Amino acid sequence: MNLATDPWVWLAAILTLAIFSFLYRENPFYRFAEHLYVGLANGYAITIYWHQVLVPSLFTPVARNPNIATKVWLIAIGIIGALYFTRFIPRVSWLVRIPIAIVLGYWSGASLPRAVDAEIIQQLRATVVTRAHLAHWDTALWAILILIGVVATISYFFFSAERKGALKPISYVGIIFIMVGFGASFGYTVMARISLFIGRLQFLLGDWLGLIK
Amino acid sequence: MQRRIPLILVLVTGIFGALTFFIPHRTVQAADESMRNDVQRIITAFSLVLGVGSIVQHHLLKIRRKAEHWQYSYVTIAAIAISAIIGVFGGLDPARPGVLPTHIGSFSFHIQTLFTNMLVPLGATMFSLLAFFMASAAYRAFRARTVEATLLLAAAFILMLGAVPLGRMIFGPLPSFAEWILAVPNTAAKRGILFGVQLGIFATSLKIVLGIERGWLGGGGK
Amino acid sequence: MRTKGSARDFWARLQSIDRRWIYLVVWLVVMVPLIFPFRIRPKATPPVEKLFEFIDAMPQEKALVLSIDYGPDTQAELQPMLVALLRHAFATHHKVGVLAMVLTGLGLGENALSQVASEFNARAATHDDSIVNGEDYVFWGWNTPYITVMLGMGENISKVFPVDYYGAKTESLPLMRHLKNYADVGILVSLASSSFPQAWINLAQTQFGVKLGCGVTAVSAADFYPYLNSGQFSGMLGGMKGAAEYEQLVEEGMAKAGENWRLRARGTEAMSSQTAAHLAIILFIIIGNIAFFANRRRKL
Amino acid sequence: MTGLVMIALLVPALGPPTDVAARDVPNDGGGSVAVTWTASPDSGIAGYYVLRQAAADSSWDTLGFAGRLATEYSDDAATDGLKYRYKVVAASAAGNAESEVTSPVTSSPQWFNTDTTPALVGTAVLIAIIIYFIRRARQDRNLFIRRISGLDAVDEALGRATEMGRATLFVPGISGINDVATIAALNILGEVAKKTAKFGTPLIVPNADPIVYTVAREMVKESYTTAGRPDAFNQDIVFFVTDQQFAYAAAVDGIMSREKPATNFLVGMFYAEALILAETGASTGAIQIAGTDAVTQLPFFITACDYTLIGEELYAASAYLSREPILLGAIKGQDYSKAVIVGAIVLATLVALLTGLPVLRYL
Repeated sequence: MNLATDPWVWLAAILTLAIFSFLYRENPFYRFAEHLYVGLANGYAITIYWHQVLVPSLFTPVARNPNIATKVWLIAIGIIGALYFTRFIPRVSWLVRIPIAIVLGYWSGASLPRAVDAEIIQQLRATVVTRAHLAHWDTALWAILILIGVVATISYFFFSAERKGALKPISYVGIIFIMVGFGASFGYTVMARISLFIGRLQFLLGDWLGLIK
Repeated sequence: MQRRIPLILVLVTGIFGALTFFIPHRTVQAADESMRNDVQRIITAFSLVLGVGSIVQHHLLKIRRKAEHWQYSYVTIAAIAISAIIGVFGGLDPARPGVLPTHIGSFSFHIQTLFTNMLVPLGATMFSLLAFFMASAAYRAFRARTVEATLLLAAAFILMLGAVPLGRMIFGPLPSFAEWILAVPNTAAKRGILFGVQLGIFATSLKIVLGIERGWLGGGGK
Repeated sequence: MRTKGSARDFWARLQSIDRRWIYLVVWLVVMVPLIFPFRIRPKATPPVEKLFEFIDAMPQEKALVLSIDYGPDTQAELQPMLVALLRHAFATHHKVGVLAMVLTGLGLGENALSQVASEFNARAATHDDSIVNGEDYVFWGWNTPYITVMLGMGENISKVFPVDYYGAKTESLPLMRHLKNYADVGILVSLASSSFPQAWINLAQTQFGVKLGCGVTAVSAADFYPYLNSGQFSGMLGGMKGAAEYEQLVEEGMAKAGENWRLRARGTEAMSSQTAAHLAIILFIIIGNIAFFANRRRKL
Repeated sequence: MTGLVMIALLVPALGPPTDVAARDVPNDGGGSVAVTWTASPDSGIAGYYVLRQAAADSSWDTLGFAGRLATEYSDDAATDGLKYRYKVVAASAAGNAESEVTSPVTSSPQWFNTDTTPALVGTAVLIAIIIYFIRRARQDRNLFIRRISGLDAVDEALGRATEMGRATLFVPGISGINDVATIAALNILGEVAKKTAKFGTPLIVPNADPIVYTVAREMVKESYTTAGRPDAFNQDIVFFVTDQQFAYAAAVDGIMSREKPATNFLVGMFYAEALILAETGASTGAIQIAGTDAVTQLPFFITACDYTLIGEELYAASAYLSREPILLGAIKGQDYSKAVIVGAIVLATLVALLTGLPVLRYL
């Protein structure tokens, strides 16, 4: 046994145990760690936004950049950002919608062609069966199976008609694919999650207690 | 006006965001870059002030009302204040110290030290709780109640068994079968779901840009 | 009658068992093998074997370059790979260059290098056997942007990393005389938690033809199989399992050379925990279903 | 004799790269020239130096170094409109070999990226379909959309919370307002808040994004006003916690186990914290309704929650709950877009298999 002497290792170990204690039940140690965690996370976020956004992208260029147009542009953005504070002033609180509109509008618009290009067209191309797939029986069979699975899964999400007639068996095939896929994803992820716990135990037993080297 | 100005803004910025995808010209791309790097980042940074204001207010209210466990609210407020002061005034990069000293002798309390020794272990431990939660979720939910549930269970079972040496011992081709499930039925299902999701994203984005979807204005579609 | 009733109770209670018993079992089956390691000897899968054999058969003058493209959050899976690869290179007397693409990976590289170097030096009798910084290995450190690093290393590594991690002038290190650029690299292995291996293919391999291998987390392994099948990767380690298999091969290789050191193999140990945990969860599912059907039959 | 061989080895006639050509990079913002060449026949070379000469200038600048397998180099430092000439030098330890000089070339920016033509067509088609159905919905108010299983559960779950006199917890995901799942979640929150206001059950809405927090707060306030209970709205209902994933999960876990809400809604965009929240909620005995388009997290919601809205069902649910005809029209438009996609896949497959045409090139 070879206990750690660094006070920070001790603190990290205590916090680790406090979180694990939640598995038994909610308790004062967990509650303390939880409140501390939330506070630190916010303090760290303030630090990051200050040093990595506000100072380099706003304050420094406004103070140092010789280009007047750039200065005015950045100050304007700063004012738009500051409109968030109007939420506390009831009469003009609607102004808070302006920065929200700029964020929301831009990203919504940007996602239109990108959803089509990067997702829909790419996935469509990947699903089409071509003669290249027919070279081997297995690639051919699996490509056809994927095509059937994709079509069936899509039809499971068809809302315009009741699941009757032809739609019923097709969407049932869809849910079968979905369930097998979900089960596989679940099983596949187990290993990685256990690795995370092993990592924490290696910290507790190794770095802190020195039980394992 | 309270609605029209925001709606005009989503339309204009939305059209701009969509068009930049098709136009490679330097002028347009430079404007797009400024939109992403300056406008969006700075606006987001300001929004954090709202968030921090909200959580501080939330806990002050608890303290004032002496709500249950109100004492812990002091922990959060103090942690925000202390770490923000250390971070903002002590600097983010240990090589470029700020105005506030961040160590006493060899004992460091730099924001990166707090990050590495408190935030990282707290986060890693929360994350690792999943090992336990996966076990208990599997125990409760993986019951062969219906055909669908049985398939879910069987697929998970095969994947888990395929990942450990025992799986190969029980049945040689098991790991390859597990890979096949991931590569074929799993891919088909995910792709099928994603088509719908992407169309939903497309339709919703379009409705936002055109001002049809107005929930974000706060309250109803008036 | 009574016994039958209690049996029923047993299944009913088992079906709705307090989840904390499950947590306790998971905790124990993971922890016990870490403290009292029992070794499951995993049989190496082809991707792992290929990487091992490639490095084993590499000409003596060619170096192994390891790129640390991960941070502390995925070190449980990837750090054992780094250690095993270093041991393999040192045991087969290959020179090693280490760099980091992820800034937080620097400390991990330093840990692994000093650990493995001291393992070898503790047993070294002569200068030739010992592992010396600057002669047997070099730790170049970190630089950015990655495109510049990956391309620049094809021209002159010392130019990309003017000083090494320890602050020494890279060019002045004896090892660097024989390690000028990719032409002197036998294989470069990218240990990554993100898509860095693809970047290595796109930049270093397509332009300079350098041989590549990769070590990735279990979750992302499926994304890299296509590159393995196409031969762009000469081998691949996936997750804790891949690390364990590699450790096993290294140990066997060293034993063949008469060196039975029984070094700590974190991947193999973790694999025991991993296996035990998987089996526990599988058993839970089986027990849960038995209880479910036993209960249902009672109701019918 | 050996001396002569030595000299011959030392001064080999290194083959230079041939067919060196330079052209403006198409579909770009300008400032780039692509230089291509055929590799030197000598395998012993280390790589190629690419050199450039501006028309007005007589000196050659070395632009950069490309690996021995490279046959192209992109000069990204060209000034649009200026004429440049290029040459490529094969370099080896033994010496260098220069290629011929290219004819002059200028770089220029383009206004349309022709590579994005399929995306442009696809975007236009989808916009047309969706707008058509939205317009139809304005006229015909009885567009049929089937009931979505899991939605009945909303009323049932809220009723249970009222009966038990316990709170309802609504987690709107951990992503930002630009995520469509978040928008859908906020719409559902609006409807849920109307009901909790009506029934008088406490509502808790912790947020992981400051902008989502602002919007959520306005939506809930509005819902309470609509339900005729503006007095019941207070500062404590909607609050921000933190934007850090696991700190947020720790806080919500704490809320779940201390307040013991009867009903949990986990709706929106989720990452690895999904199962942390869902399992903790299950352990407190709450009824849980989940909905997300995060495909990677769906398996965990399906196993740990009572009802799960899968992917698109989340968007459909938000339209269905609001009963807004325009929103229903958009769902209809999405349905027909799906039909178009299925049709395109089947058609392309048939054409590819029957005719052997390289269909993928046109998609």
